[in-house]
Amino acid sequence: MPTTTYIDAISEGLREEMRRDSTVVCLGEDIGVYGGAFKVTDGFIEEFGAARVLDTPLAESSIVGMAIGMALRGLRPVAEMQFADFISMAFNQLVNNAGTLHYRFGFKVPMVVRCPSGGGIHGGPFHSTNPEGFFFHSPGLKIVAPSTAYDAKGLIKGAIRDDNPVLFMEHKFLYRRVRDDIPEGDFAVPLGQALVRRPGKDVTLVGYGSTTGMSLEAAKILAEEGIDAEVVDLRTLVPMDLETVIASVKKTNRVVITHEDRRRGGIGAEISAEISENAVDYLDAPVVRVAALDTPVPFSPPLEEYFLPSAAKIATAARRVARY
Amino acid sequence: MPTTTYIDAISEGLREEMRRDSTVVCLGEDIGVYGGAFKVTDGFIEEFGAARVLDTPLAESSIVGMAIGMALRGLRPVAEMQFADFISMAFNQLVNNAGTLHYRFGFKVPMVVRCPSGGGIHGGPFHSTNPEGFFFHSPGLKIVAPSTAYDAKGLIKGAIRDDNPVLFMEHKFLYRRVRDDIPEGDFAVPLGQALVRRPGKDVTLVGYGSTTGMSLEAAKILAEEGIDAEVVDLRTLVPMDLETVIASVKKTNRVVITHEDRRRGGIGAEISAEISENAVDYLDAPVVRVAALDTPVPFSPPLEEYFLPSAAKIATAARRVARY
Amino acid sequence: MASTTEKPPILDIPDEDYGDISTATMLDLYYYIRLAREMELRLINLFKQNKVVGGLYPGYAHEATTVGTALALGDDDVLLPLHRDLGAQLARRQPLKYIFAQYMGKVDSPTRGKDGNVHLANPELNIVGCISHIGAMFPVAVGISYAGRLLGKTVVTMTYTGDGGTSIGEFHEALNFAAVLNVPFILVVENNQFAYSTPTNQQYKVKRIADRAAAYGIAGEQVDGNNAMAVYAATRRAVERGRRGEGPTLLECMTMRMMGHSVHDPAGYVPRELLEEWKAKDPVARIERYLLRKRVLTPADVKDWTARLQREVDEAVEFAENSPLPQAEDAARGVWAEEGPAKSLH
Amino acid sequence: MASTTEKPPILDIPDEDYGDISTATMLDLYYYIRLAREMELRLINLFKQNKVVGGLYPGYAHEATTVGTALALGDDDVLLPLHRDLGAQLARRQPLKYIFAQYMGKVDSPTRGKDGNVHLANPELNIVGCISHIGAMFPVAVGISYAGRLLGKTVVTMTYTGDGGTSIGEFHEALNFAAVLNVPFILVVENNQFAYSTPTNQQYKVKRIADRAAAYGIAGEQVDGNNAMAVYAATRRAVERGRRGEGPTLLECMTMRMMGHSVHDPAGYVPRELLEEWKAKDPVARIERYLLRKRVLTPADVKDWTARLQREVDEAVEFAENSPLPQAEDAARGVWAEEGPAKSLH
Ligand SMILES: Cc1ncc(C[n+]2csc(CCOP(=O)(O)OP(=O)(O)O)c2C)c(N)n1
Ligand SMILES: Cc1ncc(C[n+]2csc(CCOP(=O)(O)OP(=O)(O)O)c2C)c(N)n1
Ligand SMILES: [Mg+2]
Ligand SMILES: [Mg+2]
Repeated sequence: MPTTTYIDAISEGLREEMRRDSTVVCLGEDIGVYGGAFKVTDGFIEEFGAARVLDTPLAESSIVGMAIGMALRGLRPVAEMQFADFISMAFNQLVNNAGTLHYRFGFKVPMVVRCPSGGGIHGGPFHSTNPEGFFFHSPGLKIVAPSTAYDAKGLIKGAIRDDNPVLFMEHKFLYRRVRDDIPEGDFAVPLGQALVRRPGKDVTLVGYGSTTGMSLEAAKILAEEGIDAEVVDLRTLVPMDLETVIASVKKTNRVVITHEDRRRGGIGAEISAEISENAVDYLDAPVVRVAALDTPVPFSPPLEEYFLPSAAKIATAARRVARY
Repeated sequence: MPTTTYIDAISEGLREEMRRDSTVVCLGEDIGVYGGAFKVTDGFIEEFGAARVLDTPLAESSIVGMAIGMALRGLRPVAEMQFADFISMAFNQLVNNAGTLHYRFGFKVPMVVRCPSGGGIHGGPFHSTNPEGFFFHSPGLKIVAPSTAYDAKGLIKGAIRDDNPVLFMEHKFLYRRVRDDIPEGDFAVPLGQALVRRPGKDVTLVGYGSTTGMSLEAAKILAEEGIDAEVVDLRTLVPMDLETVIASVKKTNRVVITHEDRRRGGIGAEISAEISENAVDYLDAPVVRVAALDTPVPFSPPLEEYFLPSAAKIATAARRVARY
Repeated sequence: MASTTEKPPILDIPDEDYGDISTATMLDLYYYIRLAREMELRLINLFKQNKVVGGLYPGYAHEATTVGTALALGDDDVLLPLHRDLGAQLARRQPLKYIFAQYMGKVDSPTRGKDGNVHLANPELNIVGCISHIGAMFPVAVGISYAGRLLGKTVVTMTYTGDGGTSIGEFHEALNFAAVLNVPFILVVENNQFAYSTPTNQQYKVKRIADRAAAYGIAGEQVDGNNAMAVYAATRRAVERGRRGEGPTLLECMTMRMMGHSVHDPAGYVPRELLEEWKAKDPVARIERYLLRKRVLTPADVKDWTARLQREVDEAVEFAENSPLPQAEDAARGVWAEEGPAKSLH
Repeated sequence: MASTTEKPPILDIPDEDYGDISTATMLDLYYYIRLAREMELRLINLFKQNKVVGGLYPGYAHEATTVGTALALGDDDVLLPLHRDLGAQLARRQPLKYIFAQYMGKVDSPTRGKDGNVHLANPELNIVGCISHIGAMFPVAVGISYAGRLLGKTVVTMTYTGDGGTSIGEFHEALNFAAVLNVPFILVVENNQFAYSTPTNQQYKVKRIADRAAAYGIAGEQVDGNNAMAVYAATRRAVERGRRGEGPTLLECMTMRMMGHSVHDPAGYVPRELLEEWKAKDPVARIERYLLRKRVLTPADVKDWTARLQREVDEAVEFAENSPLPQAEDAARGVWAEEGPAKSLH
């Protein structure tokens, strides 16, 4: 069994960056003495001290605001949202402040906001959301969403080294369920590159984060039925590697777009629109999306299951498209 | 010349609702004694008193939070954002509180948030935005965006009478540039109904708010070139009348989607995705979007003009599609 | 009142003047405090049996504060409890069975399984459930009180925050709005000395949170949050101020979180001595000793009550266990008021 | 210090002890205050000529506050001015020509036409421009100071708010963060008695905003904001406190908005008498009379200065008028740091 979990990969990447570069600094609620609600920064305060692993009062807008200030003055802050859901408190700071400072004044704002996100853990409406869709619509914010432990490590490093504000969507359901053997030594995954996780010729399944694993599972089911699915993992959502997506669609002529974030106005809509604008003549079937319902994330297990995408739902959509 | 401006239509609609129903109450910054930054509530405090036309301290999150409380306790509050841009301060209250109270607890939350929005007035990055794309992605919030004075009056009334939280996007550029002859007597435009503003057979131009007028202008230009454009005005963005849109696309087989909000992850992406999922076989050309750039709204006139959609840009897109 | 942390520990409720508190009220305090305690302990048990869905944030040892505050409200007043305030829900007569059903994600909870644990409302009882985002309910409470004024009714609203939650901007905004509008709004600070793992000296540098009332020109009071009589009396004063048109109150109740932030949290960061000091001040034992001393209760009563409470809890758990899980498709329904029921406070 | 509204109007800068303020500093105060005044008047003129793009929010009669505070900072300190603080920008040596170019949307402004009016930064001068959303810069300023500490440097940061802006949650959050972290952060409240049309009694019920400092356990001071000497002295005290490691200061400068909120606003809601009372306290006339009285200036100097200032303003306006508008396509560039320049504070 591979040795490094997705969550440990984030910890390792973060720790290595803090060792490598003394301007990398963490801040957030309960990240110091406690090591974070999910223990991503466990042991950090002992190694790096309380000034670089800063336990803040409870106020996300000011955590992000402080991070902006730190970034302006020569640091590379990594702010933790205890749950991704609470980033809504910092919406204004991110959208209007962090995202515009370079365009308006030429400042670089090298900061990362870590967002433990996603459902499947019965966290209810406010501990389960995927807020990337909101920020995707906003200029000046990069967004990454790893689906593997390797990418979790490589992308946290890539995000920290980037000179722009980056939202790092780490999926709670994957934390301890996804593992990789991670090579020794320093590596960073560059932002903005999608990856074909499984080549195939009949239908493209494009997603990110939690739906990449679901798509690979769906591809297995589909293979047994004679449908050869290509799985594209976006990895970075802004800037998006549309070339890889569109190349795949031009090859398979059929596409299912997936994400765990809600459907209406989600990132899937943009991908679909880009395909329709740039590859409509290659399409042999409707462009179909599999995403969460347009409701709050319900709490009770049967409701949440109905709400969320799944391998089975992706397979169903792929069948519809493949047999169209 | 028609007599009632878009902005006066909003005032009239609001005033009539306050007369009709004593539970309708306005609140916001400088709406009372001053009558609002744009004078929409001019004279209201004299007619309805300071308790029903409430000048609040400067804090949008609490203005919206208060409105939620008022709505829960039997009023129909209409909160004014001084500029739509400042709704970012109330993002959490709207997305997580107002939008979920019915789903979770069965409460009705009859409230309206008025958002003077849009560019073209050289307001710069923070007095020119169209924030509807952010809220479009969120469950439980209705959104309306009138393009005519008639609709401005009818939709503010429809919004006030609705039992859900409604964001009312009133476009500042249209305030005094758009006029209608408005019939006497009470009327409300029901939420959720799009309108074909101009029938045509060659290409559908679908938009809302400021791009409806641009599309009608583009249609005129196109008509001279022998292209017969159908103009669909969405009027309500959530819930969206996709039937009307798709019926039009099935007729014309070509579509240009327009909005003044930014392109990436905007409402146009969702419309495009719905068309691709439900009418792909009817498409004879790529689905094209005309929207603002994915940047902050720049201040200087040549930059802002380049940033914004226009009748000319819509006509160019329509030609591309029509001649595909 | 003096901070309890400054004085030597008071192991019993002192014989101070709590104003005119009836025997019936004292018994209500006792009943709901004990019920809250029994319920919490059972919830923890159910959690260990994997019958609780999601997290569990015990309000254990906060019962004097949660019950003492909520009992001081009238029926037309509105309660907006936070994540450690199941005691307040009970005092407001939220049926115990609903609470267990809610924690198990069952269809017979007021949210029909759509929301979990403490996010519990009850429109009929004028209870509004919180969202998780701390601070969000403060201005909502102000709006409810203000609506009361426009509708010709004095509606006192009461909501809660922990010590940590006072750092959020809406603490300031809402207190300031309430002060300017002079509405009957009570913000109860349950100061249990930690925000998750963060001690108060890393949260604020002011001595008492209650002193922040001066920054708004409103009434502020600090009270021993483990003394149910004192909490009730202070809340009643606040309610009466509100009814007299004297505006909002910031009421700080000093207590101690005796368990982890959630059941998952072993809370190794809390000094042992602190826990021992506060164990001696347990609110359940204190009200019981007080009522025995005052002969409001006899030892025999206590025994009867214990049996009765056990029965109530057993019945409620049985109800919850027998309640079905919701239908999966129900997830897609209920976003819009048109779908019903479209309830209001009253 | 006492509120200026409580005392009979002080028509001149009193002969109090302002500490050790050098003649050079007094002349700097005078120069930048007058420059700010001349600039504002010219901007209003240009606005009437339709040469100003967008809105104009005069800082007229706020010059003693904006200049007096900003001049007390060192070069390594960081300034984050708000919408009435062009005086602070000037005192920080933001070139006048950039300000005019900015207001005209020209390419030779530091934002190259991308942002407008007061949203002006200058990384070389350690100036961060604000966003319009009031409150947003407060925690940013705290973060800059905190970064200084980690980098082994004391970086005092100073930002501003009006009286109205103190109602925003981040006022509370940032002061609390700064208090807990004990960073050298100065929040200047320009209390000009109105937030747009809203008078202070509809914004807050506390007597002085400076008293809110007590709610954070930090230093607070109220000062006559039209007395440049007093403002400068108080700010220097705050800066020194910060450098000594004594944390943040809330500094309230009492002044009066003598024009409308913006040039569009006739401000009929402001009582006439209030304007007359404050007209007598005009900050420019007061510093001038003070320096004449102290023989730091002679009447002949004043005349020379007037000519010099006119020349400076004329040259800056000429620069701005001659600067081209930006290239339309530039709108699409510059969102990402990769596109350059990617500057930092230092
Ligand atoms: C805005 C926001 N940020 C973070 C959280 C996560 N969180 C839940 S409870 C808690 C600690 C709260 O501490 P306190 O206010 O003292 O209440 P206590 O739990 O001690 O009763 C945190 C950080 C949250 N619910 N809301
Ligand atoms: C969050 C936010 N809400 C509303 C506004 C619109 N606005 C700009 S200035 C202003 C009044 C500010 O008053 P005050 O803080 O007293 O400053 P002054 O203008 O008097 O200097 C308002 C409401 C804003 N800029 N930001
Ligand atoms: Mg606490
Ligand atoms: Mg003011």
